[in-house]
Amino acid sequence: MVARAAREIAPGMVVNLGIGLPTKVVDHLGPDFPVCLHTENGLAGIGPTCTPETADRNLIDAGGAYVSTIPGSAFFDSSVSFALVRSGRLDLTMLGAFEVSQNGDLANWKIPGKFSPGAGGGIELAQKARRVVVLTTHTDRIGNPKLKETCSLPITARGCVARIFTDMGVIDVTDQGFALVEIAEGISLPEIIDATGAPLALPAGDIPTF
Amino acid sequence: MVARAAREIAPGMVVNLGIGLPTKVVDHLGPDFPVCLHTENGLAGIGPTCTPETADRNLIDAGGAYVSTIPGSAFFDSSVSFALVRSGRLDLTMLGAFEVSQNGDLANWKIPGKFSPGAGGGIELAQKARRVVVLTTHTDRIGNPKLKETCSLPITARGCVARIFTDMGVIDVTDQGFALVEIAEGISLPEIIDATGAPLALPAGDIPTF
Amino acid sequence: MRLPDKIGTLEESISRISDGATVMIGGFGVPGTPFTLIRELVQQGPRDLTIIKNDANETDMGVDHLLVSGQVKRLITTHIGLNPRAIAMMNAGEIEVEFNAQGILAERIRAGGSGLGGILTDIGIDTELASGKQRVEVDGKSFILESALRADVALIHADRADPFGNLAYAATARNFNPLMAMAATHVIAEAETLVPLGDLHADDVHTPGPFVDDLVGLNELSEEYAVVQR
Amino acid sequence: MRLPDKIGTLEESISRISDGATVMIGGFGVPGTPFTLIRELVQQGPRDLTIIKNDANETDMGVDHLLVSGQVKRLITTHIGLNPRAIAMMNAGEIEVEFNAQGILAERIRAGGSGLGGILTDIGIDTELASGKQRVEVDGKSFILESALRADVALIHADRADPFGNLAYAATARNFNPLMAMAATHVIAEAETLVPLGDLHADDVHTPGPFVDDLVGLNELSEEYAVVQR
Repeated sequence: MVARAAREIAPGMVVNLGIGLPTKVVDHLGPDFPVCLHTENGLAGIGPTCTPETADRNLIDAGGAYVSTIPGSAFFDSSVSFALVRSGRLDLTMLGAFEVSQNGDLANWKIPGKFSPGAGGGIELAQKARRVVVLTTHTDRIGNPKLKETCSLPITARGCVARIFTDMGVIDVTDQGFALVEIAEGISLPEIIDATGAPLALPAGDIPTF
Repeated sequence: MVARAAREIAPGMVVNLGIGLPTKVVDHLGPDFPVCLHTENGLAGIGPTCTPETADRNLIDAGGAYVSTIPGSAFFDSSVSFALVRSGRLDLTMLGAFEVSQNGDLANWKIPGKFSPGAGGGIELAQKARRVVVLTTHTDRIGNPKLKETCSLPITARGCVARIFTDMGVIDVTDQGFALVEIAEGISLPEIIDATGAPLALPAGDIPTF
Repeated sequence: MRLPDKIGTLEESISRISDGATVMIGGFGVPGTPFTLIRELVQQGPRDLTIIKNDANETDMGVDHLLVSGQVKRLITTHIGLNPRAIAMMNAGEIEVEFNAQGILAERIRAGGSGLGGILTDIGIDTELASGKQRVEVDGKSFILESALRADVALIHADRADPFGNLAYAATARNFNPLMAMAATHVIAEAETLVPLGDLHADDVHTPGPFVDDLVGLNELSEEYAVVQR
Repeated sequence: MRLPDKIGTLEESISRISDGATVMIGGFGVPGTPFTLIRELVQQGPRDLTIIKNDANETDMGVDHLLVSGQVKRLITTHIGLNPRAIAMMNAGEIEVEFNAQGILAERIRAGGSGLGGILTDIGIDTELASGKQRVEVDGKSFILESALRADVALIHADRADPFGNLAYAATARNFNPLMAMAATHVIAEAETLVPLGDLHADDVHTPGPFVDDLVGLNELSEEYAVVQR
């Protein structure tokens, strides 16, 4: 799933990979792949993650991981960092999700009464990146679908999600709702349809696997 | 008049001297006088003016004069430069004037049909410097008063002027209108009263000269 | 002419903060958090503070000390997920917490520091963060009016500073510091290194000296500044 | 991973500007004005342009060439007092001129570059610059709503640039350049010196590379860039 998601990144893009995922997705890009990774705490051009020994105490990503620079990296303040996001300079963001609705609404910042640490930079990433893709398990811990007709949790941004990568498949959000693009090896069509909380359109012909 | 105006600058101030006047006022400050001169095109800490031979082609003040830096000077963009002005960090500005009204309105940017090059940074300086003083001739070229009951020209900012330095005297703008503070050597009281287009309150006792 | 000198003492600088004050504190996580200034603020103990900071740091670090000491009435922030105490105190009603989208907190502070009356944005317009906020129509499109934020005092952490208060930040320790350094009536900066006037190149200054009121040099860096071991 | 390369040619970069385009041009007087990009814009000749620039340069320099060639329909600016041709064309109705307070022009551009819907200010509220503009009340105080400005293309002059488009400006040649470099759909920067990736220190970059689309190195500087002899 992470390897498949990495193929979403086209050469030349500016990408924000959300908390946790960067290192994993990045591992699937070649050393010469032209891309600029952005982190909203003020860096364009994230380099490899550091060990505690090699860490610079002043150099973290938005998730608090110690990262490094590469030739051509630039630091900037928080206003410039989000100016970049809001003005359309962020080509792609990959975010986690609690729920995604069939019209692309994303809920990933709050579970009333349980989880309300604040949205951080998540709303701006979801609302303003030119393309928003979600990486998530297909269902929650107790097996309930995360892909739903409508979100029951507070929304992060409406209609923002273009594509969802899960452990079961790759699903696009279209004007007609969820559409299966690829299916994970070992997953059957009935299984993914059953685990999806809204209608799932199927492609014509064979369904590619990943 | 310029020498007298220079005494308006207190140690530690951040000061913007408007177009043309800086070098002259600055000549009256000692080499060890602690002050920061600001120019709105993006420099705090203006140093001495340059000759064509010593000029740096990238280093001008807002009037286009080639200036220099001093130890501790800083460059910044136009948004930061005016952020400094509007947020109250500019202690003093000295501006020219076409007219000043007795309630402190300043007109110095436009003469309809004759002179309308745009206001540049003048409105923000007049409206937001913590203290605005005006340096001007007491009358215009044909002898009409520049200090008036009300301005006839388009206003730059209302009620902004605190003090006026002219070739005839130093005049404060008070809640009761113009008040003479000092008179230039060689000028008589009737002369300055006659050249002022609004009532001029006189100080109790002797009038200091400069 | 020479540029004025602003080097002061830690105690005297922080003594300007009184009960009920609004205090901006730089930093995003550890980088850029002025731990020494915060420690002194705990030491001096003014109460009922409104704290404006991106986050609430972590347990036993920075803002957490102000929470322990009960000095915080209200916290204006973006994310407090790494401080369980902050979340518990919020849930127990012991502190008020106002959440902002991160870039909008940055813009509100920048607006305050730029003498603006507010900004218009559509960020969060689908969320509860927009509730109760004034709407303004521009060319038929609806925006949220976000007010400008200013503080009585800003506490800033810089990497290098000269005596006039020109500041330079290191790496991602920049974050909210240059914005807050513009947005307070009184700006206090701690600097890891004080350098002579002229040592910071005029092109490389991040916060120009006119914004800074008090400057405190750090003789040594406490454990809080170090790499966090997880 | 490596950072993408954006070095292009002068001709191809400017060919993106079509009739009727809105073009931001950096510079305050001579410093920071991209004279080479402007020359090419005159060469290629698109018409009915809306130009956004602090000033109109001086006779025979920069924007003045665009006025001579009749390519300018509208000029959004702060002060054109050093260009008699601009004033004459304005008075003759040959170009429309919109004046802004200088810092407000900067903020409107910055707002466009920051994805904001507009800003609230009281600057110019006593002047004709405020006439016709929407008023917004905040806490009982009246502000002018100033709209955000964006452009199709921004023409930027940098001192140094690396291939990714990280830019650094020299002295007062910074002025509007970093703001405009954020506020256009397509950003073209000319640089006096192209340096290898990594030569600009990450802390000292003024415009981060993600904002820049096309980069043009200057082999030599024409007379226009030199100290003006008065």
